[in-house]
Amino acid sequence: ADKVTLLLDWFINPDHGPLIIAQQKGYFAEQDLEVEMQEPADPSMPPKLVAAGKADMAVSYQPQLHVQVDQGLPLTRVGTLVATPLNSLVVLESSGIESVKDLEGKKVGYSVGGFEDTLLKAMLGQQNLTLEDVELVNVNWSLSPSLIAGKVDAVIGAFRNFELNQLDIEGHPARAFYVEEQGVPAYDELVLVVNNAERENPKYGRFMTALEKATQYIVNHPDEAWESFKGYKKDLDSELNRRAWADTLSRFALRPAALDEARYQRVGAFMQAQGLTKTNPDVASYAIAPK
Amino acid sequence: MSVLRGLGVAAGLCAIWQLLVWVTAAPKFILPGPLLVLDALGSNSGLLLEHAGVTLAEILLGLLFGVLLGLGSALTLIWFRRLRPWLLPVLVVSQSIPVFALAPVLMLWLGYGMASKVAMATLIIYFPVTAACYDGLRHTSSGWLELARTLGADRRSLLLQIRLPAALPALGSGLRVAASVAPIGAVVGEWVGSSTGLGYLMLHANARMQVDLMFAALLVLAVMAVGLYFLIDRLLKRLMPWQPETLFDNDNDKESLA
Amino acid sequence: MSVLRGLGVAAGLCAIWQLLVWVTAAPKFILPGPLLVLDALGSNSGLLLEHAGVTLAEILLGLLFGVLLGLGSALTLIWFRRLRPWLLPVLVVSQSIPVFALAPVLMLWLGYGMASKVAMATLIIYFPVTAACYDGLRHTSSGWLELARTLGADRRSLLLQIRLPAALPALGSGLRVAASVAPIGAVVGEWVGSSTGLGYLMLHANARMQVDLMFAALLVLAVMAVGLYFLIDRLLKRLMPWQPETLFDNDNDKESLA
Amino acid sequence: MPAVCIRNASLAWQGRSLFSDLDLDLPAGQWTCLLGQSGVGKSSLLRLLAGLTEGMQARARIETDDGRPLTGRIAWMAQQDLLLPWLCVLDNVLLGPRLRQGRPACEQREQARYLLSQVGLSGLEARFPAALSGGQRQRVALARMLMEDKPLVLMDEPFSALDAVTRLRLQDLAAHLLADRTVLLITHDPLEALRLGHRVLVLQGHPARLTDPIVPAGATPRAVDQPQVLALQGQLLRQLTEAPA
Amino acid sequence: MPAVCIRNASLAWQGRSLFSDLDLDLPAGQWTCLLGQSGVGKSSLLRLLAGLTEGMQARARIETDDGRPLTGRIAWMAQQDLLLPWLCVLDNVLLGPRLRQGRPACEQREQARYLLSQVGLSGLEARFPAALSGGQRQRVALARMLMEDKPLVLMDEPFSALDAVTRLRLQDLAAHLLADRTVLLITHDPLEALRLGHRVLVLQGHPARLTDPIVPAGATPRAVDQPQVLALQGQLLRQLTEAPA
Ligand SMILES: Nc1ncnc2c1ncn2[C@@H]1O[C@H](COP(=O)(O)OP(=O)(O)OP(=O)(O)O)[C@@H](O)[C@H]1O
Ligand SMILES: Nc1ncnc2c1ncn2[C@@H]1O[C@H](COP(=O)(O)OP(=O)(O)OP(=O)(O)O)[C@@H](O)[C@H]1O
Ligand SMILES: [Mg+2]
Ligand SMILES: [Mg+2]
Repeated sequence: ADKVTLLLDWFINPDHGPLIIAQQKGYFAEQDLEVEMQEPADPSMPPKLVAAGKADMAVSYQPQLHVQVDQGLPLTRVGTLVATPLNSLVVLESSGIESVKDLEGKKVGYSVGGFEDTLLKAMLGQQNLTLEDVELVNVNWSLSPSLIAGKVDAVIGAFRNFELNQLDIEGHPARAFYVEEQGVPAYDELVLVVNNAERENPKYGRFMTALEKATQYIVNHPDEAWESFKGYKKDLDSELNRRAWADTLSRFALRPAALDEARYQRVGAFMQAQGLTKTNPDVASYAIAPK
Repeated sequence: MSVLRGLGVAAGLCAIWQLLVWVTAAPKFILPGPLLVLDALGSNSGLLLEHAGVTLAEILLGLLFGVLLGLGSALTLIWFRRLRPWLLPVLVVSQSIPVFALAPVLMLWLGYGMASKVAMATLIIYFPVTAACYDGLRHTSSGWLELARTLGADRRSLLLQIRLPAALPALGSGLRVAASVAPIGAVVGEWVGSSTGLGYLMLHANARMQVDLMFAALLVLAVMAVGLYFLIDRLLKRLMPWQPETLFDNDNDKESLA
Repeated sequence: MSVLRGLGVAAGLCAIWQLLVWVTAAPKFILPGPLLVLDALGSNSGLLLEHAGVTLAEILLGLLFGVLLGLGSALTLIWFRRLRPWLLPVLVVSQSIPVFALAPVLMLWLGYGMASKVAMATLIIYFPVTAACYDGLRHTSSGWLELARTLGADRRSLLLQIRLPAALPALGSGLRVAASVAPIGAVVGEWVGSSTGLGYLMLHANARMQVDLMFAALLVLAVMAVGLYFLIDRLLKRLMPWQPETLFDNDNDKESLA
Repeated sequence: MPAVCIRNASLAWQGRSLFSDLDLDLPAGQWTCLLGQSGVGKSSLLRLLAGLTEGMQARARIETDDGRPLTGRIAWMAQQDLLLPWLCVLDNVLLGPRLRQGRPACEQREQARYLLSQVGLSGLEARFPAALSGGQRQRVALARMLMEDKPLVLMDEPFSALDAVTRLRLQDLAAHLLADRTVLLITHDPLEALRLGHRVLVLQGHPARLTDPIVPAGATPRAVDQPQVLALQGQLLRQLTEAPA
Repeated sequence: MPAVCIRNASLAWQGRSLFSDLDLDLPAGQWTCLLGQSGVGKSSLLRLLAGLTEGMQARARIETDDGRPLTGRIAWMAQQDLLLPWLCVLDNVLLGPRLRQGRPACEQREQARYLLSQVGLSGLEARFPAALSGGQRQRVALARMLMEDKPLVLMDEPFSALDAVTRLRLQDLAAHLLADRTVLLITHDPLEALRLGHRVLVLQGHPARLTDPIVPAGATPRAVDQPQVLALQGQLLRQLTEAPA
């Protein structure tokens, strides 16, 4: 069997559903793959390790991929896990913030992903506001708590399938503003990247086949899939995960291998316009649809 | 310290904790009360124990290597005087780099396994131990050294029988500080990358807002650290019979002059 | 230490660094070479300076409070012997909690401003300082204390003129360790929540894969820490004229016996 | 100057008793010299008087003829010099004033300088103790004790590290400066005891007892070649050798 | 046993010269006693001989009649007792063997016990130095030096903290055990010097010079009431007082 060491972007959560199901249901094994998953706590690490050849594959984010490629990391996207943005701007329902415009003069917390201030800038730009009109605070791992505790009025970088549910469970229902509705081009939240040198390796094609099968299973049998998912590891069975699972179902890429070059080009152009990257290279140089 | 007094102190701390919760009216996702945490401790005991084992192993190994390395460096500094003006600044500089900023580099070299966490713990206790050992070894009364020299002591016995015992109190201080910072190293290592250990568990619980579980892990960590500290204190007391006073020795405490 | 030697050491370190890069063939997004980092340093000097100022302020304030608190606690322990068996375990326990596990809680209490970072730095150096002070103050030769008592010394002058000077070497060790861990506290504080400071900058640069900038920030931090360390070393030397040997004093070094 | 009586003194270190039921009188304004074998308990007795009983099991009734307690009225010179390494010689001599009032007054500094010159250490005021010879250290400790103007003076082998000439000079100095004080002086030198003491006692045996005092006639300091002193020296040496080793 | 000649010795502490161009002969197998004012440089001279010149500016030509260097052939007893607080009395006496070979041999332990009993410390073998009196500490240091079986012996006021009786006994002991050694002994007690020394010298003045040796007749240890000794004592005291303070 071909070994694949896969670094996730964060602890295992419903976003990783297809990967877990493929593992649980034996779809990877079917493809003669032996997949080993690692959970890091710092999402910026996995792509670096893959670029350095220390792991085969990493879960990363499309916007970050553009930055990484721009910085010279030899990475190639070979698949998509979550095909829409998850990132969103979240405010408490009780905050009285009805639109992005109301953010003027407010405090916005974010978890440094490298991209959040840009998202906010684009969103504010639609309302003819700039970053100067809000106060940005890095709150790192405390998005929900800082919001509940009233230390910030809004947070950017919250995942719509996760933080919204979390806040609701804590008794603080919240509202999300979706980035792709506020002037940011739609992108793939979670992508799978490999080292450039390995991009042609046929095992990644087989990997995507297994993933596709797993996604189909999830969509067809959401409840059985949940059962299977929560059985993967002891502490996965929680109220939060159950709710997040339901909200994530519709966001998994149905065709993980498929690549929409135009969409990547669009996001690349956006990144360049925002000054996050210097160039917008040819998509084929950093993204392929594996065979 | 008697077990009874230990329990008393623990109970007192819990009371203060509960009071803090009441006074600050901290919501439970920020600071859960002791009862909640004890509850989480009970219902997750298996999980906690499993992760605690890993962390403990990392801490102990880190302590071992850190102390050996620190002692070795201090000895090098003592023995090779010529090297001193060059090595010391290097040491200070190396210390001034926050170890966990280097964590990614360590991960890259040592992988996601235990090695990188042990390395983190080692690095983080390396400097305090080195500094304490070096300071202790350096300040040996010159009379003893001269005497030993006329008695025909070679370097080795000079070190083992004069410098080391004379430095023991200082080494003890260093070791105590080391014991109390080693857990930090291990936990930070786990934060940066791992899938086991109390640090992992804490981060994980924190991300899910299972703050009670996070504090339960913290509690286990604290208990481990305290245990380690007392163990080392005991050990030092054994090693220094001529100096009856260690940190928790109050029964035959010699000084009441102050 | 002469400026020349300092430069020599710096150059040597850069050479080792560069060598490390070559030997491990570490890609530049994990460990950039010194030239790249110096380049980033040059082109971002304004930015770095601005953030460095904030961090420096946090470190200095943290040091100040930490040392005051630590000294105060040590004195309390020395003076109120009855409290000792109860206070000491509390101290050890408090230390064994990784401060930065509490960082999120601190942020939520003290806000994302400077106060929470100062608190972090304070907390992180509190225990080493307390332990060193307490150990130092406790081991005053009993002969001196007795003499002072017959000379009619009150508590205050006993402390200021006998215990403190006698403890200075130990305090010095504690202070040096404190100076080298205080930056860790500030930076971790900034990681957990902030909008300025070198830690913030590092986090940002890391997320954007500007690893050269991250290392440049690291470099600035290291330089600051080294500067602080030497400053304290100088200060201690001033305070202890009867003990000519401080860490970097080699010219009139008294011992060559080992 | 008070007369001091110690009644029923008993003293033990870690359960090993040195003496019990010991009585000692220090007549007012007189010098009492105490001799005795090494390890018999002289220094311990001095500590008991000075109230430094930390670590020992001690019990005694200490009475003064003026009825006031001794606290704060004692100057103690220990067997070790106990110089503070971080203070220069002058400041070590001024330790008492420094401890009591922080900053020594001008005339105290003058007095310290004067005492230093008297003990033969002029010009060494600014040195640290580490740069002194053994006898020089002892002389600094002596000067420090002489700075204290206390009615009861306890000295533990104050001249043991000094050469014969310096020793004689400093004996004269001490006898002069402490002429009207109640003094208890421990020494191993019979001649010194007979030269300086109004009463000379020997502590000996196990449990230790005090011999009957030898009371040389005449004003102190006596000349050592007086026939009386030489005769008493013989008696004293006999007393000293009497006790079983 | 070697005879030792020091030629052209000069010595300074921090630029303050104590002596220069000093010559000293230590005849083989004889005891040389050195007296001199406190602070004149006796201990420093001893250190120079022992090769402990750290911190001082010292220069000297040291010659032995057997041509071999002195390194490793010296036993040194310092003015301070230098007991290690973490070793019990017995282990302190065994420090030499411990340092050289790690574990003292059985007969060395026996020897140490024997020496301790000779210096009157039987039963105190297991104590830590902190629980000893001043004289007891000095006796442990003496026993430690006597453990060393070295041809050249340097002693710096070895009996200064002892009572007259113990002092005489230990003088006899040392004279007996070190009868055939080349010994340099510093003392402040003229009688002690005349009792033990084959040659008695005084170091005095600034820069310090050595007087011509006094050479008492007869075997050591001499009885102190010999008329010759008493006569020489007068001469010695005159020499000691001659030097300006
Ligand atoms: N470590 C030192 N640094 C500077 N000066 C010193 C040091 N040790 C001794 N001296 C000085 O050198 C001189 C000689 O000292 P030394 O100890 O040799 O005297 P000594 O003859 O042994 O006196 P004593 O009889 O008091 O022991 C003294 O004036 C002393 O102040
Ligand atoms: N801190 C201590 N702990 C235990 N025993 C002690 C302590 N100090 C002294 N002793 C013991 O008490 C006895 C008397 O000691 P002390 O110092 O009073 O003797 P001393 O008569 O002054 O002798 P010296 O002439 O040698 O100074 C000694 O046998 C000694 O071993
Ligand atoms: Mg005594
Ligand atoms: Mg001397």
